[in-house]
Amino acid sequence: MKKTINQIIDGLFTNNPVLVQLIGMCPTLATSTSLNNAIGMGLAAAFVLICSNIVISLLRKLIPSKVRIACYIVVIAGFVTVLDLLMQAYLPDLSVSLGMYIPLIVVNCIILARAEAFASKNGVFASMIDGLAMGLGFTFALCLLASIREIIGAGTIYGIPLFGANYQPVTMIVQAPGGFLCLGFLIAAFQVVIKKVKGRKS
Amino acid sequence: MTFASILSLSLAAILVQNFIFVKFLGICPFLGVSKKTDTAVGMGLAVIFVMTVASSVTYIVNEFVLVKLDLMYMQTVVFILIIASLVQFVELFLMKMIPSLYKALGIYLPLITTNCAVLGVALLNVTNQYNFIESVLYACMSGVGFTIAIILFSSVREHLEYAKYPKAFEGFPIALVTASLLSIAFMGFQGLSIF
Amino acid sequence: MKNTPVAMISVLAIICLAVSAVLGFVNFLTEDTIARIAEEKVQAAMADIIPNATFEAVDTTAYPAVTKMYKATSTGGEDAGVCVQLSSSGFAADIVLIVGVNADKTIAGVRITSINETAGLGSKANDPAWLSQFEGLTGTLNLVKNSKTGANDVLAISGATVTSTAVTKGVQSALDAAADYLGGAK
Amino acid sequence: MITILAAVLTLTILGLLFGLLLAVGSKIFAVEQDERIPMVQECLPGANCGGCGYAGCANLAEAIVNGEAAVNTCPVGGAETAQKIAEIMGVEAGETVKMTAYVRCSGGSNASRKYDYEGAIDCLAALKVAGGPLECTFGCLGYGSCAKVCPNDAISIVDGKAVVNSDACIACGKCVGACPRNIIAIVPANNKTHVACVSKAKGGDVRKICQVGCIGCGICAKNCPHEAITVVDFVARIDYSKCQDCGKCAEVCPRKIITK
Repeated sequence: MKKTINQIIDGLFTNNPVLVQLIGMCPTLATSTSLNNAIGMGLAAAFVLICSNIVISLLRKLIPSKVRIACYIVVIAGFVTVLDLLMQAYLPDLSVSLGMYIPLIVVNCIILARAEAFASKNGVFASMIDGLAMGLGFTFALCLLASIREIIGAGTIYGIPLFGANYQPVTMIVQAPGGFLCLGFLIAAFQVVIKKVKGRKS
Repeated sequence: MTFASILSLSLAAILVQNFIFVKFLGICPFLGVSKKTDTAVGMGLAVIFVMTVASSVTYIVNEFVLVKLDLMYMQTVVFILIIASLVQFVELFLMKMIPSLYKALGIYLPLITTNCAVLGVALLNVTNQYNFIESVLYACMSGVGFTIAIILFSSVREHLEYAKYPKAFEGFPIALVTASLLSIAFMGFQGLSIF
Repeated sequence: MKNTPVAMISVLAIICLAVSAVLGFVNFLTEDTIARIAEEKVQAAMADIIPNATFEAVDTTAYPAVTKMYKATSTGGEDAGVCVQLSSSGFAADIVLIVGVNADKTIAGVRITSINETAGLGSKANDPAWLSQFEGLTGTLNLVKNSKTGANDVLAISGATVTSTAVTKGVQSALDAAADYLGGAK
Repeated sequence: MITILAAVLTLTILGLLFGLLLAVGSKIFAVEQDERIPMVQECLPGANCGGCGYAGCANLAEAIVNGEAAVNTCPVGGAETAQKIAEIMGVEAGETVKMTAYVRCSGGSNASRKYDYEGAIDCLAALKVAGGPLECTFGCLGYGSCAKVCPNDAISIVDGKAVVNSDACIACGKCVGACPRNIIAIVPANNKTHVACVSKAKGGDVRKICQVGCIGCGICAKNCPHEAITVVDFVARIDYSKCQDCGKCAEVCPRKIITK
């Protein structure tokens, strides 16, 4: 049990895929324009990450190393399409707000990176926990970034206007440059916090 | 395919809708490999090659297989299988022919597979209903756009080594802030279109 | 597993087979529900534009830009105009529009069934206040930036010119197709 | 039903096709490689720090398997890596001593300056401006060229001079090359006595420009019971093979720059 908690903390803070490892940048920057997008994208990515980690760690002994990337990515793409179809059929409104981002999950580097680095080397349970940890880490970082960008860039949080009518939102923050800028500052702040926490612990 | 439409398509792919600074596709290798300009050039060329070949193969497969058999939902899986196999092939090719570039690219070569730009361009060719020549041209030009962006960025990053900035911004944060400034510059191109 | 050619080919093929079987099955399960939901959404949007009318699909080979076109006949039986569904490529992805055109070739209303533009910018195109500008216009629409002067003017969303142009162009081509169809029909 | 069959058929045939492409590819481009190389590479820490003199662990593994490099060349891996590689290679692992880098200068704020330098944060750049802001032409400029190349962030700039954290230091030697005035030396980690100066200037000149520079008076050499410390070019040098860390020299040093 102790190892699982460590893995979760590791995925959320010390080894956060977005803020520390800096993978999964494309969906992070693309979908962090509003909080509900971020939550939807984070949970969808987490779901695919957990399922693909389980399946890949099950198959890890059968896949020859030369075709490992092709096999992993086909499994991941399969899960994403299944998720997309199921959402369109049974959760139509969520699928509308997330429609464009679901195919983006296939090329979310986190999933292949975790499959390649972790799931292909460890047991099923450990890989599932790692998928959960990395998924939570990804969602946590995404929501953090999305709330910053939405508050400054659109003056709302989860769609609720905060500053009344006369607030002139900084639209650049919601556009492309804002993504890079806010993520840069967020990672800098995160590194300072982690250094402080590590400093106090050692 | 008049010359003007070729020009406007390439202009759009390289400047107006640059894959990195405007469309946010292909950021992981963009941040990872841009520490030194020579690896950045190597990565850029590999991406151009994979993008061009991938989108020509995906166009053919999509046009003659998926559309004919009405299997549109299989698009993502088929495209990503094609791209993954192509990248694996490039990996084998580089390991044998240019080992130094292979070692320099390291982990980022398999990550080209998940490079959103390559799959992105394949899917965009389908949504924009480009014909064969247009898709190959669009893919090649977006690859060129990717390479220009990564070379621009890596040269700036090499100068960052000797700049004064707060310790907390060490490494990626300062790179991201620089990328946002470059992205503002690219936003300036948005109004530009020939026809 | 060793890297023998046979192993490589067979494993990759087996995995593809398994994944495609699952996909085929899931698609088989969800295919009709998805189609039904899409159809319901279109019907709801059309009913919203031209109330209490029945719609039947009409052949659209003559108009390549249009995805679907429905002829509206009101409950009283007389001709209540036409609804046109088409998609135009916006900043980030395609925008699917439904444009209702009255019998007298004026726009009855515009609804957007799917839009994925940048939140807070392009997504403003979907609020009814902005879409209501199109109602009553006819002929050639004119997208303006800062203030409406002419009759056929449409005020663009500040900061989202690409999306505004995409929607206006979509409505324009729907209007032309409907006008042509209605012109022919009368 | 047919649509499922169509889906299955297309993807499987494509899978077969690309599997074939990869199989043929891996045959044509097969790179003959001694299978021990990946195994040796597995034991190496994989930090690609270059401390062993090779460009990364892959090259070192190749060198070890081809017999060009000794089994214990990796300074970072230390004894147990050498042991593991020795088993793979079936060779006896030589005994390894833990080394660390040491900055032989304690100037920093004690050293007087010719001018205020506002240029790029790099020692090499600073040196190009009239030989650097320090009056002393041997001392540490403190602009962190060494800290930039250190893979383990073991060097930090404290009070204007570079200081090495010996536990974090993996003795990869990158900082030695990076320092334009080669002030940094690789010394045995367990030795505590070091001379924190490399200035070859005469005693009188040193006194004028630095409060803590070594003036080459030789008192330490006279008092050392093991003749481990000698004055060469007006600066004390320690021979680490003879030094027993007794600390006598540190006590008698009038400038207090020999660490204990």
